[in-house]
Amino acid sequence: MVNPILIIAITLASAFFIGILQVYSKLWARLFFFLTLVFDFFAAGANFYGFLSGRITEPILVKIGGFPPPIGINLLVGKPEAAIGFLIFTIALLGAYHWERKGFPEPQGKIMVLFLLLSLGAAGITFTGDFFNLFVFIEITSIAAYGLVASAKTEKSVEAAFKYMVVGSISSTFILLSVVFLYKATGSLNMMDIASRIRNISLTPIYILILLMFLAGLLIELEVFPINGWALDVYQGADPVVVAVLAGAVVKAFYLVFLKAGTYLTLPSFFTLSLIFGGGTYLVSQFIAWRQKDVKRFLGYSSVAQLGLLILSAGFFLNPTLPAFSKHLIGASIVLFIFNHSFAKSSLFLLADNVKSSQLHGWRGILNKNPLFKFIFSTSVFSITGVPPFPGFWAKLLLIFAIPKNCSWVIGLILVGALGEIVYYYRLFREASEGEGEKVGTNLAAPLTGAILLIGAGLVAWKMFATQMGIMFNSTILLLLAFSIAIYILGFSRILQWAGSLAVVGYGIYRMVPEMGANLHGFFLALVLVGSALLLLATYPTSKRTSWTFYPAYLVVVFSMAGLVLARNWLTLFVFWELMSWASFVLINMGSRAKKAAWIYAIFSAIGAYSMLAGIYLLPGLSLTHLKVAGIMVPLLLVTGFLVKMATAPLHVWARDAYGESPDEFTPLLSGIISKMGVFGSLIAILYVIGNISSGPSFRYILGWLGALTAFFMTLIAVFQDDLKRLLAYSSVGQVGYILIGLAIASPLGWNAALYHTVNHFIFKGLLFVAAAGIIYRVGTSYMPRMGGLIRRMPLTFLSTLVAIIALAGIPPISGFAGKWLLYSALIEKGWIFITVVTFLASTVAFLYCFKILHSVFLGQLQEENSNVKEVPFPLAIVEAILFVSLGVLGAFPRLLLDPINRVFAGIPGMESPGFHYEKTLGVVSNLGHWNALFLMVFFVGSFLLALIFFAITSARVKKVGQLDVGYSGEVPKSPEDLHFGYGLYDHFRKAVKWFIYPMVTKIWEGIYEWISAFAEIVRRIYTGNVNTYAAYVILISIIIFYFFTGVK
Amino acid sequence: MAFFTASILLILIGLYAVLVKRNIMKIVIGLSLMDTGVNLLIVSLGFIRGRTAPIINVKDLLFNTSSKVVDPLPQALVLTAIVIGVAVTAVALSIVMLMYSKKGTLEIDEYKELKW
Amino acid sequence: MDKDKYFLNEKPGKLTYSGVFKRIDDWTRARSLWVVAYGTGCGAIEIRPTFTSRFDAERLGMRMAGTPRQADVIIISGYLTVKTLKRVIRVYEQMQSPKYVVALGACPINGGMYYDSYNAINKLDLYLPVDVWVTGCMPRPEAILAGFKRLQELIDSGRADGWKKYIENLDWYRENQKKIIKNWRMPNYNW
Amino acid sequence: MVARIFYAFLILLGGIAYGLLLGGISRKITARLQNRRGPTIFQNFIDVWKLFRKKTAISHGVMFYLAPMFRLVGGAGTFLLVPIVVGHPYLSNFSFGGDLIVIMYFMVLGCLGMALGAAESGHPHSPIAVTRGLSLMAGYELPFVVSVVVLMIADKTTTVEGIVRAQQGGILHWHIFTHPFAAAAAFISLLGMMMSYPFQVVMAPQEIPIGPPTEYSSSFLSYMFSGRSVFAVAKYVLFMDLFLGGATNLGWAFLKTFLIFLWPLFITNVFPRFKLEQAVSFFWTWPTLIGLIDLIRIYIVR
Repeated sequence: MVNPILIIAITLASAFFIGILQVYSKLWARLFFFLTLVFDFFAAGANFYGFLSGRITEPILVKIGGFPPPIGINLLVGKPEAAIGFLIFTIALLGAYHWERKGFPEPQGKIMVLFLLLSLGAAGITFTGDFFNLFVFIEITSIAAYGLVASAKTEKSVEAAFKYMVVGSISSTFILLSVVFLYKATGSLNMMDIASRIRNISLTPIYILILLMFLAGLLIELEVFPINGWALDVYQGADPVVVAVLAGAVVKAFYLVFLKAGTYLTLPSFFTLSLIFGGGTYLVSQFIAWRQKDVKRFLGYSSVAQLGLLILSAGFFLNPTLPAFSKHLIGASIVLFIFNHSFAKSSLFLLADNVKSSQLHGWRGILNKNPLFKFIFSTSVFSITGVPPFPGFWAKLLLIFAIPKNCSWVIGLILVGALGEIVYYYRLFREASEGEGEKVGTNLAAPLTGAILLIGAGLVAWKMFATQMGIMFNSTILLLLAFSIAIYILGFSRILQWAGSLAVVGYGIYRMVPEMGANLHGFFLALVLVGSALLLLATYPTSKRTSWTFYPAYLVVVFSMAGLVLARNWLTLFVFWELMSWASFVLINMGSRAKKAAWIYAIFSAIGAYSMLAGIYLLPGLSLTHLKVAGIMVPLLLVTGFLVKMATAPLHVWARDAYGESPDEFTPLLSGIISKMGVFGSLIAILYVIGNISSGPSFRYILGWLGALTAFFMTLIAVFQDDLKRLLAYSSVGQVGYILIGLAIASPLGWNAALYHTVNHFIFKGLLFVAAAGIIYRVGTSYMPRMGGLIRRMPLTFLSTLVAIIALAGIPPISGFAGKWLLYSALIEKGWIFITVVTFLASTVAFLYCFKILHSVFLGQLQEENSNVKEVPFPLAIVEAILFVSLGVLGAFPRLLLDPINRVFAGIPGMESPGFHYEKTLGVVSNLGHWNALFLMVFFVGSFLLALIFFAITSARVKKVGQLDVGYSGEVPKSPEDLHFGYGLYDHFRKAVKWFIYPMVTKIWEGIYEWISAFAEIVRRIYTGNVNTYAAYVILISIIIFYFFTGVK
Repeated sequence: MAFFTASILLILIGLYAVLVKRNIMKIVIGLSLMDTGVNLLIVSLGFIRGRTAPIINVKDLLFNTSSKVVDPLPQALVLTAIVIGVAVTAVALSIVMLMYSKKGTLEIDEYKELKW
Repeated sequence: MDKDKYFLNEKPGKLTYSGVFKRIDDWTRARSLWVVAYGTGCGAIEIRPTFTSRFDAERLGMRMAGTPRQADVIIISGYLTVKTLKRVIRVYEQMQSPKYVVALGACPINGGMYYDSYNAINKLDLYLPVDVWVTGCMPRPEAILAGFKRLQELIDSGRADGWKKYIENLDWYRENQKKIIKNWRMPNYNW
Repeated sequence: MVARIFYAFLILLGGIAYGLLLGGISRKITARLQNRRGPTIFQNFIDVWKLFRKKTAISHGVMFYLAPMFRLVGGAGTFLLVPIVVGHPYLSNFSFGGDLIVIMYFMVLGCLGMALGAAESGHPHSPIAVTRGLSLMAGYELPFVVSVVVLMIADKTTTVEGIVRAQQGGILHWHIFTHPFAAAAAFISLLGMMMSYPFQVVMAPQEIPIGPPTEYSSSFLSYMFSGRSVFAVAKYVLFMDLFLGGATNLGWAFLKTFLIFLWPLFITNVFPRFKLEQAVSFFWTWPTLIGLIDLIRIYIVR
């Protein structure tokens, strides 16, 4: 234990001493400066460790001058104070170290003095147990801060310092006034003493006014909307190190005071105030940052928003009606938030210091040139935006689940704000990863420390809180996730990484075999692991294009999906869901033109995840069993989350570019398996939740319509795509629409159809995307009109694509038909006749793009520039072969898949009988019809071979002619380009359906985005930059607070 | 009460300057005025009519003088507050100097580079 | 243009004509003549009435073919020029055997009224194996139909073997063709 | 089973022959309507034989080579999946292989195969025609599906046998009388299926002379010809089963299919041609709306 007074005193003395020393030797002064900071760091750390390890149990009480508490000035350091103190000096040390590496700013000596004063002031604010002493420390901090902000001596920094000073003076005037009046009213200045005396005092309006004045002063310092203009200016104008310390450390000290004020000065309106100001600040700031072009100011908005969330949490934390467990959760959440924000935001500000321009366009592409920068940046951004397993995620999760159900609108507020946060942070991400940027400064040690601390804290939080929240993790999955990260080490050779990944997935399959197949979870587990293993095989790194982090991220996606389907608890499912979403975001972002797509993907993932989280929050229980819920809200929220991943209209707008532009190696997984997680989720949502609500049937009918409309419109739009992967993307989305219909029917037949189609869609769409990857790799473009005639060069790929297309079109005898047959049977049995018609039409329209793929890519004329392409790489060819053979086998023997599906459903009440049975001649027999797959296969293959043999024997000699030997009105074609019909293949059809393919949903989403950001733009204008106005806001808001909360009516 | 009113008035005058005046120096003066007003208020709070200054020597301690002097604590506080006020004013003025050296004007409207 | 890459550069092989079904084959060939018509100004005009209601060539089993691949007969109606001969040769060679040539009017025979033109082809016989000549300037549809009747008789009796002769004497024909067509910018063999 | 296959083979040959004969008849009738004599009604046999016995043929590649087989097998398969006489040991064909859903999808197989072969030929007309054909299919499929769904819901079965059985017991039980609007929709879409004239956009003689098989010649073409003929018969039989109460013996089958065959034939000879987008729009509006009348009726009555 170190006496806290020592920290303050030594720092103060040292500041004084440095002021003199620097005149003689700058170097010694700096050494002394760092010695002081290191001492502070260790001293504060020792105290904090003492509390953590339990060696210190009682709060440390420092009696200055030996006076016992009510009389003298005391420092009172409990666990929270020690923690914040440690945080302050950690950040200060990091900041100072950053300065040191960068080259200490001039004038060194004065800045060192001010810096020490700032840290000790913040520490004093934290430690003190006396109100007037608090005021003094606030002033020390403020004066040091004014000086430091101005010390950069740029126009912006002095301007910011001046504004800070004016508003800060008003704030300290408030605080001083209220402290003195408090003394007048209670006769004491000691916090604890006042706290005990206040209970005996009747709360007259005047008295409340005094307290409110204190709170108003604090709220100014805590940068609530709209009196935070000064803070934003400081963030924008000051030296980033100063900003990092201010935002990371000093504000946290003020926050602690805010908590203390809430605790000691029992203020009746504290809860309401913190809710209004915290929530308001949080919500507004998350949106007004949308169009901000200056990165530092933009980070400032984010800081302000985070603080708002903290203030909101404080309101709940100090609410006496809160149950103990929730209080515990919120406390933990606050700790995590503070930690998260301090380190992530400081890291970001220090990173910003390394970039020359603070404008958004100045950040363009810098992630691509600076791997370490990228790592730190991603970590910080992920942590702030709440991506698992970083502390920001746990903080948000804990907070949300601690908020009582009668305040559930607060959840909405938090989640909407979080969504706004996603939008602008990933816009920065997008900008920073787009194109080729320039090299940035390498002064990254301090932010790197922050990033590593964040990761560590995330893992610790995971360990500490996951079980408390009821989140259960399968230990094998965790092990496999660890392996996934470890694969990163092999990054010096992509081939090794590939092989290593295969080994890890293989090991995963080996370990997971007992779990597979037996029930719904096991069924999907088998799909995930076996399917991923196959698709992983096809990611064989053919070039250096593959990013170093590709395989780790890929494996994280795979195993988080495995964890997801194994989850027996909604929250576990959610955690893995988020992990999967964000890991796939990382993967999508690797596509060279996918930055915008990744941004949109991030936004929609967040929409889905947050809506799902809100749904889970509203559920009466967390386990995956039948849950009784009232009303339609919960299922709606839950299902929205899953529909986003399935890209069901109208939530599909992310899909086109995310599928189209993500790395070719990854798209098969995205379409083949990740979208199936939405299927899994919807299935369990329908099974456990929607099945139990009174409006369940109509809800499912609407879902069925959504699926049908998705299938129809996506198919229609797919017809007009000229980009191979985008076409497949729309097709994929449309196909998942069929699955949704099957799920929505919720009859045994429907679910059989859905699951059959799930597996089948994985096979053929995985195959198609793998083939597309190979083709794009060989041809160098995904633009179909520039291909053509590739059947001559890639026969195997053509064959497998052909089979996949036949399956996709649902034409017997290939397996795709099974899903169609089951689906239509289920639909007609259910009597959803209009949906049947739409679905049928959709699947007819699908033939159009099926032909387009085959024609534009493989048939027609082989183009000049493609005349030397080769067959796809060997591993891809193997995967293609495996997949297309399995399509054929399933086509002949659908029972191979139907039987396991029946076993899966056997355990579910009401689903025991599959709705069909087998007969020898009729094949699969439902209540309505029958379908003999084996017969059809034998019949087709047999008669085909018969016709072929007959033809080959009897017909004339057939001459294989050249490519341009076509009847062309007697002309000799000059080149393949003259003859190839690739572009505008369906322009005639477009005229017929132009009303249906107007991108209405996209326009609506764009409109929403534009409206919100335009509105935010207007709100942003209140920060006029004029200090008079800022001061006026302060006064105005204070008056409003005083008027509404003093109780004077 | 007169002290009270006067100090409140001083604070309000200062506030007026901060809110309305366009000249940076006048704003700083306004801040100083507010400071002074607050200090005056604090002193007036500790004042009890009919009592003397709380300067106590050993002799007085014997005669229960605590009932004869005004509340000493606000005076002690105000001392600190004055010091702080001076410091703030000093920093403010140096910032104003910096500002002037940058743009050569004291017009507050010229300092709106940071906004939105 | 890379001829070897994009065109089949292989001489057509000789075709034998025998078999059990020879009689039926000839009979059906005679009664199912699918025509691709090469026509210039005056010749093309006579083809239309031949095939429509008034003269109704379809009753003889004839119909127009849209592409040389499916045609049995090519009608050369009217004069040929150096420029168009090239196209006709290519169309003819792209037709599938057995195939027949019907020359219509005076021009293919001896140049007709364009006999002294600088670029009209006077004797079609030198370049393509003509099976039936129909004279006249222009021949009326009745004459055309008579010509086709004659062609049918020839086919039916197995004597219309211009297509065999063409392949057998391809080198000779090609030599003649190349004499006229100086810039032979075609594959060596049209498939 | 062997006997069954043997009879199926015979039936198939009969179907092809009947299809070719109907083709000849249609040429004859068209000619008579145009005041011509026209070819003999056996002209198509002659054509097929001639094409089949051509001495040479060219191929553009594997798909090109296989497509006629696809076409033939697609047509023949559809034909053999539709029962001609329900309950008859042989004339019910292989209807145990699948119900109406299977048939509707199997119908596409031949078209798709031929589309692929045509596309490989590398002739620009082929893909133009194929895309038109597929778009037209998207057009006529909608009214057809509407009416098929009406029948499936009304008879509570998806098998063709079931639908035929539901129409037994008198001429007024035929679906053409019990569900006249659905039948009307289906018969209009039959015009599209048979590519009769207002909807003749695939083999549009004016622009893309013979549509997809531009590069096909000789025996390939004869296969396609046969496949198309038997496919047409399959559709007639299917319509007979769906709307005209099926057949109790071959005689009725011939009569009813012949009647159905006449319907597109007469339409085709008196109409000019739509553009593709007009055809699709037409199918998606009028016949669909007509069919929807019955669909809504079924939905309410059920």
